Amino acid sequence: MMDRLSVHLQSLFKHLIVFACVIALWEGAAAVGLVDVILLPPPHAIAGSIWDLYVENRTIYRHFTITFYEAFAGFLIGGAFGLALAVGSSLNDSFRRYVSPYAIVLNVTPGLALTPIVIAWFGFGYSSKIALGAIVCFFPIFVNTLIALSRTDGDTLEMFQSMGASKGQVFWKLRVPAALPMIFAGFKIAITTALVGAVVAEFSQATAGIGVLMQRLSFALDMSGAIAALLSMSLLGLILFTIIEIIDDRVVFWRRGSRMEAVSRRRLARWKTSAGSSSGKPIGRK
Amino acid sequence: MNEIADLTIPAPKRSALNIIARHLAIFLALISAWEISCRLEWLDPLFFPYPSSILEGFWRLYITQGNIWSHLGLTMFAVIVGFTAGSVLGVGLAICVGMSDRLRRYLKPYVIVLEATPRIAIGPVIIAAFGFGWTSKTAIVMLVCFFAPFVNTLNGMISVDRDKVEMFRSMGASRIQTFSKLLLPSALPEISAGLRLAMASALGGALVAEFIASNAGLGVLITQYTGTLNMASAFVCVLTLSALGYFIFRGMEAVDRFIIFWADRDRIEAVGRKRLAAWHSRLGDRP
Amino acid sequence: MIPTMTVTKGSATDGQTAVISAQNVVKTFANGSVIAVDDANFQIKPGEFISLVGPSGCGKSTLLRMVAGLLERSSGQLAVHDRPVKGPDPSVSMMFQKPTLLDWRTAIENVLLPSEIAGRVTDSDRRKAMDLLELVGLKDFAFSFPAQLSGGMQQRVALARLLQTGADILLLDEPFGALDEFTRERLNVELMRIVSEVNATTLFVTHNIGEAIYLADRVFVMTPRPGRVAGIVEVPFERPRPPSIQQSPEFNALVSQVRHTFGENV
Amino acid sequence: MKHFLITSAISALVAVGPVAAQELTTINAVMPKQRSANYFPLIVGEALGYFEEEGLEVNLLPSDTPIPFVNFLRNGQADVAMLDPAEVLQALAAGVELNVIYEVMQTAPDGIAVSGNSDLTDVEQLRGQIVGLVSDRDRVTMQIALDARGMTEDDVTTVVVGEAGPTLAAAFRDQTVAAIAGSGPDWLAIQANGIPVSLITPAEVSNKPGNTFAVASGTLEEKGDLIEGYLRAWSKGMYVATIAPEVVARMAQDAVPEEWEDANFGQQYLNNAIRLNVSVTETLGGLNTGTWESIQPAMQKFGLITDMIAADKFLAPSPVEAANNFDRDEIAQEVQAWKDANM
Repeated sequence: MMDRLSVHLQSLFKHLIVFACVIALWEGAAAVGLVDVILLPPPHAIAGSIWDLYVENRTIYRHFTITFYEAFAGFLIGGAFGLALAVGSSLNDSFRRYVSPYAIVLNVTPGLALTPIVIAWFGFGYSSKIALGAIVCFFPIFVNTLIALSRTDGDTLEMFQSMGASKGQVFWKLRVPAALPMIFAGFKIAITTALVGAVVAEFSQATAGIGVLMQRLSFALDMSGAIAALLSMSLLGLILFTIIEIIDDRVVFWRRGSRMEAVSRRRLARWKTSAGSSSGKPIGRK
Repeated sequence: MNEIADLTIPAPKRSALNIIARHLAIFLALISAWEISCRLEWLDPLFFPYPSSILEGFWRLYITQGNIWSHLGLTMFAVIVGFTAGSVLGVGLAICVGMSDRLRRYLKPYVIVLEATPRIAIGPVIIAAFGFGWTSKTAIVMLVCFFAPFVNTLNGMISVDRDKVEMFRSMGASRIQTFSKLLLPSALPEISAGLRLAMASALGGALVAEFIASNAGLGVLITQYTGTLNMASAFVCVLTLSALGYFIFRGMEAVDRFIIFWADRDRIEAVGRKRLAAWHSRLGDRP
Repeated sequence: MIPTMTVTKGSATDGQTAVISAQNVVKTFANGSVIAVDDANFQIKPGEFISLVGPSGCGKSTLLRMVAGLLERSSGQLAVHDRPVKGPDPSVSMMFQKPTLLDWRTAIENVLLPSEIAGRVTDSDRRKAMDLLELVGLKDFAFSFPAQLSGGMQQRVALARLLQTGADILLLDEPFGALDEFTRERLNVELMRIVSEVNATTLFVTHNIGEAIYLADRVFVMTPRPGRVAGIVEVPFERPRPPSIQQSPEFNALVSQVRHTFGENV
Repeated sequence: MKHFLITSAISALVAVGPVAAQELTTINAVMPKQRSANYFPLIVGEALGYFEEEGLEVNLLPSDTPIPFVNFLRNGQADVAMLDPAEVLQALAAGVELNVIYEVMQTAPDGIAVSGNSDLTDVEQLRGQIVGLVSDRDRVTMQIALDARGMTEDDVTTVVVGEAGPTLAAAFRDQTVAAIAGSGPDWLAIQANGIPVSLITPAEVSNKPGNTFAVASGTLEEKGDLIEGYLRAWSKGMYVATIAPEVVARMAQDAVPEEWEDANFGQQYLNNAIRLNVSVTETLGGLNTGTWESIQPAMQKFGLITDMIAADKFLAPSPVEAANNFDRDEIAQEVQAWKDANM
């Protein structure tokens, strides 16, 4: 265990060195006047703005939660549609044949071009941001789920059929669990896309949110504040990404060794309590 | 990470003509529903022009006025150049990173952070750096198209079957041989999925660049038309983008099926026969 | 605790120089906490067929991978053709349990892979590859892709690829483990025929005692925790050996001797 | 398909790359929208070759980016920028040295607008209502107007309506918001579309400068004659609208067909643009020094600027005189000649 820790420390150390050099170079360039300070503010100015946003006048939190709420709700709704359509398409070929072209068209049509219409339909509030988030994040989930569901391993399928499993049993006991890893891969792409959708909607029409904050700051010529807002967007993206990663780790436990052991121990314990003392008896004894 | 294999469906029992007929039927039903709801004022004319007026718009923009062609050419020029540059960079970098574990472990956190950042927010900064016009538009498209190929290629190279890598080592294969004969071909499905993803976002990227700062392109036309409440023509531009995107997407799917022939049941026999013939022409001995 | 080498007739020490020799070879994993191979000592003569048999975890695959140069030994000397093993060696060629064929290449192109890796592919290489496919009975499938071949046929292509290198030391890591009994028996017969034709030294890893004895001149019996060569059993039968020999009393005696060697050390 | 792509790509390149007939210096001008009837002086100036006479070629840089135009002045990508008063004062407050050289839309100050058939006539009635903002930047306009009636932002609920044409038009038509704070150009298309819009900006605050042309300080010294030439050609274009609007309409149809797909919309749109663009002062583009100082207290109150900035520190009157010395009759003859040739 010790050496893994030291490896982490080492790589962290390397990252810090590179980071320090970049910061020093950037500060130097700004001080020397190589860089137009108003356009590309030096790191200490950005740090100052971050301090203002997060600690001093704490403006960021309201916008942060609003954009988080918009992106996550968009992801959930987009995800629900994506899953539903993918399940429908995997169960019935003609449904898939007539749905997939429209899904592709929706995916290739840039979300930005749809913004006016979405805002017209869903109004000025959060719902239009959620809607745009849902539209842009629908496709990755739909495609991944559809392919994952239809790529079930032939032999296992035959084994299920040999046991007389119904289409529903095959679906829930085999297709869905086997598809989970790829579905979550789709979720990971979709969550960041949903954030982009929400921010795009905020840029064109919103009263609050990180996108609006960034616009407001850059219009007040506070470029370091605008960059601080941009970094907050990345932070928000990271948080959303990690949420999905954590859920992924818990749901698809059979991918990681230590998770698998934990689950098997728990199931063993559950088996012992429920099955009384009969565990471990050889079958053939009777 | 994710694989967009093609969405085509196994050969249908019904004839192809029959399928097209059904597609058309559904399409016409949708359009007429739209037309009727417009006529009955269910849809707000400000936002939803009559399909018939969109049709007129197509005729006007493409034929009578013909002003859409130059804008379309410009946008597609930026999309294609940006897409090519972005994906070549993405795939190239992924190959270098994939070949050295140390580099991959080092770059991993930055990739995740950059991927989580909504890249369109970086658009204005690029405009400030590259200025107006053609370069910054292509730069934004390139930035948007970089990620999917990079991540997919990297995943494709990493998830190669360990035993095959060991078999190559046991034959004393050099790094380049292992790469060209094993890593690259087995990563191809992932790479082509990444390219398709990139193309879908390339159109969006070009539009963002044109909305933010450009004096020509479909994005500019769309802002001009929506600005003057001429939604019919705006829809013509948007639908042009969607149609182009759709056909390019389908085209890339076909190319994917052609290159990755070993995943396709009937393609595999054809290729086998071709190579048998080539073998005989070379060695000329009996089959 | 470590048994002395049971010196038996025909061991390498009588005259010919060993083609593979190991002294006190040890292999540990997870910085010493797991001993995969503990103090292996053996000498293998050119042309000998050695099989390594034992349950999983007895270090037989690890030992094989060390001879192939894929795994570094923790300590001890291991030499092939009197050269200490430092990495993959052109005169050593290895085959795995999974066929590890390249899906995008036809059978013949898979067989040609080693020649490609080693350098330019000549027409004679191509003729050799076609002959090898004929040798393993797959001439008519030379241009089929792996997806079109059964598991057994894929293993036979892998076998042909193994021989394409022209290496005189063949290492096979449970090559037929995943196959059914009938296909495995047929492939064993063919393997023996091919090995004697090519006159190669062979190390064959298996967990099937019958297969180990039937194929080998000497059987290394290995025990787990830690992985050790518990004993070496001589197989005196003449070659070629008909499959029916597996029902003979001498064969069963050898089987019990292997089990005995194995039982003694658990 | 391949053939089509190549030809359009090449033609696009040619159209974009300005073919320099003789030695014309390019002047980069950044403005909120692309070529439009709203900038008809530019269209007229190019049609009659006024910019060419000045040895100029205008490269219009349309930008709807959160990055303020001032930055493009600073990093040299733009020589001239169209800024509204708030942007000018904010830039000065942030330490950017600017010169305002021309008031291009004197009658398009920002203000509060309501739907034509709404019964609201005064900002006082907005108490407790929903007020829309065209964009976040118009919040100050609303604050100042409310303040003139002793109200603050908390007395109303504010919603950003967005600049996209349809959403703004629907807000007016359906009166989803009681009133909207924005500026002249925002209502242009809506009125032209037959949706009535009327202004209820309080008189005390409605008198303020409209959009301006500004340059980074120092530009006047380096490129003084270039800038004056640009303003002179622009003023000539503006003047033509006062004597021959129908000629301007014809020129606009050629230059911006997109806006004339519905003929009477195009005409109505141009009429509004002319009302917005033609200067009320005798000298075209004259700088109204008084209003530049009278609007600052309110802006200070709402945190847009910290302290007062003397008008003469940033106003530069000299280019306006140069812009106005051209022969009016000569223009009239040229317009007539163009008219005979093209209409």
